[in-house]
Amino acid sequence: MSIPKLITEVVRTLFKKPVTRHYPFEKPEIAEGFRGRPVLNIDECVGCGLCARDCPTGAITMVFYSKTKRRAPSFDYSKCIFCYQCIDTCPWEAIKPSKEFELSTPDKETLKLKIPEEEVKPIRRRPPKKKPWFR
Amino acid sequence: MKNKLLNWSRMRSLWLLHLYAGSGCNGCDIELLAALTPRYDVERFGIKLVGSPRHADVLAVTGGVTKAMAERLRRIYEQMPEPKFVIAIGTCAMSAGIFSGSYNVVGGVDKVIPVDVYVPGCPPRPEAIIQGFAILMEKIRKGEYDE
Amino acid sequence: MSEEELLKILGEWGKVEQKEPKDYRVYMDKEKVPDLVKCLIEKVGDIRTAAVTGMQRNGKFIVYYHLWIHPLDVMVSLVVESENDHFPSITPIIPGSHFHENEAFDLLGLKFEGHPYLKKKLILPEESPEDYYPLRKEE
Amino acid sequence: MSLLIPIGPQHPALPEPERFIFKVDGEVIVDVDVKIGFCHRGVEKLMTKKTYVQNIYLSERICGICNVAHTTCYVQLVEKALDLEVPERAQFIRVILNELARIHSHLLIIGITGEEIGFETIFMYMWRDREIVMRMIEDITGNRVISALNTIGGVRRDISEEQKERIKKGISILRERFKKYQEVFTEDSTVRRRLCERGIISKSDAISYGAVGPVIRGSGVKYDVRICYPYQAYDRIPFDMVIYEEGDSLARVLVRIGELFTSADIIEYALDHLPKGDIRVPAPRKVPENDVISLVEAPRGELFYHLISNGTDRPYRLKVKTPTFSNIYPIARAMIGETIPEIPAILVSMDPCFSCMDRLKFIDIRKGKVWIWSDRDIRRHYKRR
Repeated sequence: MSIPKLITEVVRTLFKKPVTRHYPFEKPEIAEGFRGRPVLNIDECVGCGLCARDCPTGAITMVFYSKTKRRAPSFDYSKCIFCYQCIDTCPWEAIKPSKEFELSTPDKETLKLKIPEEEVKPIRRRPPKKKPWFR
Repeated sequence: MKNKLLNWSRMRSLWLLHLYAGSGCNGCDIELLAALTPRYDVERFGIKLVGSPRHADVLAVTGGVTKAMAERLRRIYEQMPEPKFVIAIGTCAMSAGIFSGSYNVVGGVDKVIPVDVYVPGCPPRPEAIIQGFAILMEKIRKGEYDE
Repeated sequence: MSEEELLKILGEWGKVEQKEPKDYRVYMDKEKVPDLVKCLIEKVGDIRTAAVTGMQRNGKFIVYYHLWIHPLDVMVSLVVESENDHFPSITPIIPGSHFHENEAFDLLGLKFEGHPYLKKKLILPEESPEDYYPLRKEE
Repeated sequence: MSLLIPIGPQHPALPEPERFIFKVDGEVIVDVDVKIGFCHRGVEKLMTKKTYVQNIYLSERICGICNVAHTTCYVQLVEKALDLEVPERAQFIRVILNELARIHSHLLIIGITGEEIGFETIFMYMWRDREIVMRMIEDITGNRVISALNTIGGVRRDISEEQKERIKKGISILRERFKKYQEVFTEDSTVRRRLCERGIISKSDAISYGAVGPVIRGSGVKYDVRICYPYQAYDRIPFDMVIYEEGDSLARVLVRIGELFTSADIIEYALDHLPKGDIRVPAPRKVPENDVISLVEAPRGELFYHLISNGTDRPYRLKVKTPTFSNIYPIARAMIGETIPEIPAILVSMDPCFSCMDRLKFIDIRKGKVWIWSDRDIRRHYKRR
């Protein structure tokens, strides 16, 4: 590049807004459909176990609740790769997307999410909301 | 008082050593690199990339640990001067993620060396990485570490 | 040279099957592979090795040499089957096959005869045992 | 007298490990020995243990930078084996995403090329502009790097009208920037001096050594999977192959810059001609016995998948051949006869992606963009001889 061009480039850059985003002090720009933490809505869940079957990393395991005599998925976010295959698979739409991405923690155990016994209700039988993509 | 001053100065100048620990795609690495380039610019917090473990305060590990790597990772960790911190970036570094179960993979970084902060995400956004550093800095400010 | 003429040449060496447009499989004897490749280079032109797939099936070893023939822009896969793990190498004819064959040797233990620098531990870590072939099926 | 110089496993150009052993005579390299495989993760074995649905996400993580090419190749392979017709709209969306990923990957590597030749400003500029592409990818897929958009039978998300407008706006900004970069790489004398006539690969060598992608096109061979073996919607989109005859490092960089423009054209054309309709069809979980290959033009070159299925829901054998695996040999040959300081620039002109190549990673104590002259390694090598 020639010198006059360089000088114009430098001068123009001086008056531009900085490109740096001051993240913790500024709100981050997150796209509408960002794939954050998948969240389970236990009231919708029927405990079929399809999500656990399709999860590529084994982040979802089915846990048996003896009080209500049913199974419910438990999420381990330390294994989750945020691929949303579980949301894609769930015919009852019980797993919901979220935009939550600030999950950093000093303790890995806090990322293991098991639904507590008292929140688990017996299964309400009803037809699935959508047809499965994989037969 | 002296401790407080020491912690404060330590917190404001974390020197970073970026390492691959074996298995993983390079997604986390390019996101960590993106955190260092103009848009996110972690140098605002005094975080700087260095080339040698002997100069580093923080070891940023991406990817799960493979069998061949475990010993080398431990050796690098031992070469770092005290106090030292480890930050595991990405799901692979936490639990080997999708590569767990492979014949060549040991598992997450915490199977080999102690980890201070975990950053989940596959790959984590640069913002999530910055938040991980913020947690680490908070930890140092409070003096919650061994000398 | 047209595609029909290429098929004619290939037909002399083994059974030809068309999978897709510009994608052919040739089922043939393993001993003839280097001769066929030499013949193709002479008659058609430069060849690039796209990949070498090795696999084990029903106790037999199968190797696919995927070759891309430059002047015709056609992908030809030579399929050879063998009871033992010895196969002819095409590296002396096409130098670019070096890594592809070496990878198959490292992971599956296929011995490519005539390969000038076949070496173990090209891909596997140096600490792994000598006769360890991760892609072999346990039977 | 010749001296052995081991470089790596922390290799000189990118922060990814590879080991080159150079035999030098004074300053000139006379022989190169490569030890690859520091990134071997055993993906091919792992693929046979997981189901076809799970393997989409595994193939995506073979390489983070070319993840779109990997999933496109994988789902295309399974669709071929299933004999499944994908909706038109899904094919166009795949093309758009593939080209966005190509822009992001090319910007990344051109930036690193700039850094390797000592032009750090261009590196920072490139990475600043890369954020625009990352933003667009995040907009349509939901993640900055790993897209997870492709699935067997179509794509998982649609492109809305607003997103279309945003992509078009971003592309027009980027096109202006591309022009500036083209100017830098064609006119700047420093760049020319470091890249011109370095690491020459002749046309016939490029074919017989097995080069792919920008490396083979930089040597004047007309081979681009998008044109030679059209996949998805590429046969309905007009565009030209970028070819340079010189075969040196600069030609390879200029091929990439030229492809930035064609990618921008392809995206605009595909957005204008985006057909209406479904984006996805249901797919069976089990794949009948079949034997198929699938080719995709990844940013780095031809990506090759070969599937042998046996009627179950898991592959029997899945072979992955990545572009860097093909390119490492021609580049190693091209270094012979060059001097030591040119090594990083030539290596980077190939766009090495070792994560792609070996599927296993490895590190050493020595990290960063320094290159290594370890006495211990030299001594060890002398002992062995």
